Amino acid sequence: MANPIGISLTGKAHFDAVPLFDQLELTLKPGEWTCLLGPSGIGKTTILRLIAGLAAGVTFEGSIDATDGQPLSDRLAYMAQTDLLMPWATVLDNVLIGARLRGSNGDKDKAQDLLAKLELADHISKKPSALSGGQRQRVALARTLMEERSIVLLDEPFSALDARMRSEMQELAAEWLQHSTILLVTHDPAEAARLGETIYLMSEKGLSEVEPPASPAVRAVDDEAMLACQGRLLKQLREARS
Amino acid sequence: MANPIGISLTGKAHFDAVPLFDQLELTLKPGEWTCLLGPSGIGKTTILRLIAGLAAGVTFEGSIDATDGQPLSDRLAYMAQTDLLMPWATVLDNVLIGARLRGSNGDKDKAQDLLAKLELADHISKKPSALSGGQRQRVALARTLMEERSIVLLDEPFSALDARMRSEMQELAAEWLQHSTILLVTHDPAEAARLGETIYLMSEKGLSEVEPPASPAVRAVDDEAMLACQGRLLKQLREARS
Amino acid sequence: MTLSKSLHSVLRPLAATALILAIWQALVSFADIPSFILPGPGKVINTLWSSRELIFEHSLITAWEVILGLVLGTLLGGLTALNLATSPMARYLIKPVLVLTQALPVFALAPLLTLWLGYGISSKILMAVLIIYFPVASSFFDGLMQTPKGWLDLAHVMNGNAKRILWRIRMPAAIPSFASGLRLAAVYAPIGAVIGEWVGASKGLGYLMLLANGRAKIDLMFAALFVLALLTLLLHIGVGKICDRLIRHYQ
Amino acid sequence: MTLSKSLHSVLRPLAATALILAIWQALVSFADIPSFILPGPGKVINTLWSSRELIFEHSLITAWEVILGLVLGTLLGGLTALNLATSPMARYLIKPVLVLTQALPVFALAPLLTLWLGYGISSKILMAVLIIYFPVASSFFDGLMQTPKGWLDLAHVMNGNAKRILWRIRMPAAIPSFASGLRLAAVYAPIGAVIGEWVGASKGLGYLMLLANGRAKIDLMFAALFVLALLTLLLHIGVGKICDRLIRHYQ
Amino acid sequence: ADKLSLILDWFVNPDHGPIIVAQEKGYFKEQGLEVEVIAPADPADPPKLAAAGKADLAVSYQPQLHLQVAEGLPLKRVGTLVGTPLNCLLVLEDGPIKKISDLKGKKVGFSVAGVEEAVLGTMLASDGLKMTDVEMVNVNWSLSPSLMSKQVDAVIGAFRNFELNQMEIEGIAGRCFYPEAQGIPSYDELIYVANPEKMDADKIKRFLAATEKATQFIVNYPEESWKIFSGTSKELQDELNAKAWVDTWPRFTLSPAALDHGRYARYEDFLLKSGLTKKILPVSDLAIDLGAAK
Ligand SMILES: Nc1ncnc2c1ncn2[C@@H]1O[C@H](COP(=O)(O)OP(=O)(O)OP(=O)(O)O)[C@@H](O)[C@H]1O
Ligand SMILES: Nc1ncnc2c1ncn2[C@@H]1O[C@H](COP(=O)(O)OP(=O)(O)OP(=O)(O)O)[C@@H](O)[C@H]1O
Ligand SMILES: [Mg+2]
Ligand SMILES: [Mg+2]
Repeated sequence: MANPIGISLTGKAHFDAVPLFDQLELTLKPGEWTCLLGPSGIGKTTILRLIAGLAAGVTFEGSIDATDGQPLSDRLAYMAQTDLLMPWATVLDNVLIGARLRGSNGDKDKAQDLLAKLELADHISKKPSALSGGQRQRVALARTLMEERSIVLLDEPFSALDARMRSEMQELAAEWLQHSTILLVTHDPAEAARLGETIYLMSEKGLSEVEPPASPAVRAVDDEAMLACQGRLLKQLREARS
Repeated sequence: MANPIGISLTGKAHFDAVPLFDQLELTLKPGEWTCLLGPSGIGKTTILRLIAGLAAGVTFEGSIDATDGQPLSDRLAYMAQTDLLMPWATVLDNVLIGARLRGSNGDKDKAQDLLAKLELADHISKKPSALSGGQRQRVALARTLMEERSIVLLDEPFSALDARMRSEMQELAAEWLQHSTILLVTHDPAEAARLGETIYLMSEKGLSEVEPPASPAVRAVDDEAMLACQGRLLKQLREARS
Repeated sequence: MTLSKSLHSVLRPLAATALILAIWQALVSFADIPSFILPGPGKVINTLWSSRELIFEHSLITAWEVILGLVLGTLLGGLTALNLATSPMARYLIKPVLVLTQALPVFALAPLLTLWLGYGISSKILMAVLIIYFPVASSFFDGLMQTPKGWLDLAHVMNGNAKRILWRIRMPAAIPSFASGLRLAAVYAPIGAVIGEWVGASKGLGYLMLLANGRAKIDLMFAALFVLALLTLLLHIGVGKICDRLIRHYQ
Repeated sequence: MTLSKSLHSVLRPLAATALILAIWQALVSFADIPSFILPGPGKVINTLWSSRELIFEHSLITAWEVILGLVLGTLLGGLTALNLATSPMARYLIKPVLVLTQALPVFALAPLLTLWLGYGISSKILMAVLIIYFPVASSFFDGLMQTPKGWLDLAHVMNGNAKRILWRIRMPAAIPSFASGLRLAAVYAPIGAVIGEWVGASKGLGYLMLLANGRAKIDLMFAALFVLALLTLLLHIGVGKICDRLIRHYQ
Repeated sequence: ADKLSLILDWFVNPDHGPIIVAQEKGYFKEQGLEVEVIAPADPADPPKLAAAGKADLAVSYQPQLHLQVAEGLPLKRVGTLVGTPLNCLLVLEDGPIKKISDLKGKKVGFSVAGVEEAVLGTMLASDGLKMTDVEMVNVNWSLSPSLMSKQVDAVIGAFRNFELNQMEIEGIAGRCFYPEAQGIPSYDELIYVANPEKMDADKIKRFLAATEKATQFIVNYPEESWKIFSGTSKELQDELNAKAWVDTWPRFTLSPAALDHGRYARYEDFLLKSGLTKKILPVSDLAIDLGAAK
């Protein structure tokens, strides 16, 4: 992977006549975790899709640039809010689909390793229909991690996981993506407080930056600064109506 | 709605050669919230589907009975882990689908009321494809609540919602379902601690009952007993490997 | 519709027609095909012009049969599929009979049809309908039998009754399959009408073609064929548009 | 397969055949149809038995053409759909030409085909293939154009190349549509082969039927038709089973 | 041996007696010919394919030949197979049509073939009717069934050696009005045609010689000939073909190569009068006597 890239997005967006968000500015610092927190329906997914070059239906007036001025495509990985697994392919094939679509065979050993770390070792040759909701989400996560891209966009990647699994997966992702620039969309203040090096709170009024905990990410599950930050976020979130 | 009904499930289940859970016993007390907590992939959804009479693929040896000895069908409502909205129908039509499938027109005013309470008033005539993930989940919840059945099975109904919305929706559901018997599957200890009148923890070793907080459900977000219970659950959950 | 879009929808059939004419001319010029087997486009267009009234008159009849056949066939096909989808008994017994109707060559059916219906328009329409309805019925039926399981589970828990589940869930979910069948049917409709005319007719493009073929007027036959082809293309494009809209509406 | 299941799969075509015979007999008995238009099943089965060698010999030829036509037609249809799905240019220009092939009546094509291919089996197979491939191509193409958007988005972000997206995502996702087309094609295959035989043949059920119909025995024609119908039914059931398995495999 | 390909007008039937018998008795071989006989499904195809050089010879009909040559097909009659008309206007024996004028206001079925409307028009005129006095219906594939089931009152285009027998077998007697008796010039029903530029006259002469010999054999031994003919294929062994054979063999031309110029000139005249052609062609454009030409 090359040097990490930063991204800045400025602009406003609307659906036909309905405005979605007014002029805002969002910056992803190179090689860091940026968390985007906000109430349901505020436009988090839309922002992610705009960066990924996917948003259809929405009209965006503004610009999305990488710090190195190069185009973003082929340096992105994107994990959507739904798992988007292919029902006809095994778990392993689903995880390797990116490489396969680009014409290589993909690194099977690495994928198996990763799946084992995601506690899916027993399910490697199952079809997605024989997986539980949380297992499907982890397969989608594995697929995204296998891409090894410099910019990784994650849309609520841990929402279907239980507390233990969630914190383990957060640690795993942080380790795996050390050299990437990450935008994490989440509705969980604890998650933002634990992983965020920059934290944005999106509300009807726009985007506001929240001071992240002083301690370095990934914070321990009982880190004091983190718990304080989580409390702050929770309070602000309660106030932000969508 | 008639008098609330209790349900008891005893038995074991396996997929072809792979055992899922060994002999266990789960009781839903009439008119109460029972929470089923457990790590991802342990079998929570499967139990729910067994009660709903849906589980395919799994072989269940045992029995599922209502306390009044009557069959369960036509007294159940079920909210699955995925939203299962019909893309061709508006939000309102999606919410009324149950009534429509049974041959009546459905109570439009009530549905609109409910949707407003779920903060979806602006989206009533949208198609699901124009909704955010959390909005879709709330529509699915509304559809389930509109069924007004004596037994309600909820599979992670709040997983895509932010903290504020989640606690509001929990309160709304509790109020709406006062007279129903509810089984809530969740991976969130806070949720179980807040709503549960009976709390089951499912782990590889089987089902264990956890003492619910002494205070009556729905507990306040800062209820002491609840926070203590949440801590206990979190700890047990961390220990329970799937 | 924007200007470029409407321009586009005019250009498309034009480009296709041009290509077809080019292939045709190339065949005639380079493959050394005598003109009494395949006359060149120039000659045919000439005949088309000089016999325009005759051809137009017969085309109207065929066009009318096509439209009637397509509408009736689609309706009948749709109803058939709905019936088969709801009743296992019907699947068991009636489906094979429907399959059979597709195995019968015209000349086996023709005497029977005319015996019952006479030589009027009804025997032609019936013949056309017989050809058109099957793709609709078959595709739509396949779609109805493949409703995503989750929705059926939901409907089951909701104690939906079978008819309403069909109407509210299985049918809308099968719209793409229905559209696929309809698209096919649109292509078969004109030849269906022509075959209907072979059952016994004194009007229509099919009659004109047979007549021209018998009288060794190959130019006239190909001129009629050209009109039939044009009719088929237009119908294909038109029905395609309707289907696209239908699918977009049902996502 | 359990006993009851295998019993079931034997009973099904039997029940259907019985129903068809019953309808047939009822038609003859009550609708007052003269036997030179529709002979009763008894008479036909008699002829079937007395001419069994003749019919069997011709059936073998037709069965062979059906299988060859179905395999080639499915391949050709599949490839056509894949091509159309990847290239907007092909959609723009080639699709209309394919649609056209379905608008051409046999008698217009027959002289051309025999001019090029002679009176051997190839002109017959080509004619059959022409009829069979279109439902496959059309349905499969429709399926390929309706890949769920989410997967395409994913593939786009992954910088997949178009060919591999087709192969790994659009194709598997279109399997139900492909199966639907194949099911239709299986029903058309026997009549396709019969029509192919009209291009000029001295063997096969189509030849036998035309011959019998023209100036000889209606009984023989219906006996041949009966065999053709049976062939169609068997093929329909067989291909249906394959399709079900295919869909189950691709969910 | 020289190869010669022949496309029949239709599937093999008793009309093709001399060809099959010549083949079976080895007369072609005697002439140093190896004849490939091809049966098409559509009678309109063979002349086209012969004109295109896809076959050396085709069996066709004289009335069709006039139209085809007028439309520019490079074709000429080189020999005759059946030298009398076979076509007739067929009605039910005990039906209401006793004479042609009874057809006023009735339905007449026809199988689209080209000249039949003209033939019918002339026949009607011979009894004082006009074309507009009857309703013409194209019954395509079912001439005698449509008549027997009384869908139409008469059909034109039936072959007297077949349809009459077919109806007899079904137990419904039919009756023919003969065109040549109602003002239509007599003509050769079945002829051999070839592309005059591409044909090999010598091979064709030898072919005609072989069929001439076969015809003489048939006339001498009609029953044995039937056995030879029907022995070639199971499809031919039935009552209808046996009856048709009896009605057909006397109609085979005894001198297939001979050309009656007058017949072709008269028919050309008839077609012009009926409006089916626009100008008279010389007989030399239509037919050739290979024996006379060098
Ligand atoms: N095609 C559309 N037309 C109109 N409005 C749309 C359309 N698509 C999305 N929206 C609206 O845009 C808003 C933002 O959607 P988005 O998916 O970005 O929300 P989100 O912040 O990701 O929410 P969640 O946390 O629930 O996933 C929502 O209110 C949604 O209803
Ligand atoms: N058809 C099947 N064949 C084999 N195993 C299956 C099949 N379906 C589900 N399973 C397995 O059964 C287990 C239980 O699945 P279930 O969906 O009940 O889990 P869950 O507790 O709801 O998990 P989650 O919290 O992730 O939704 C999982 O490990 C899953 O892999
Ligand atoms: Mg979202
Ligand atoms: Mg689950």
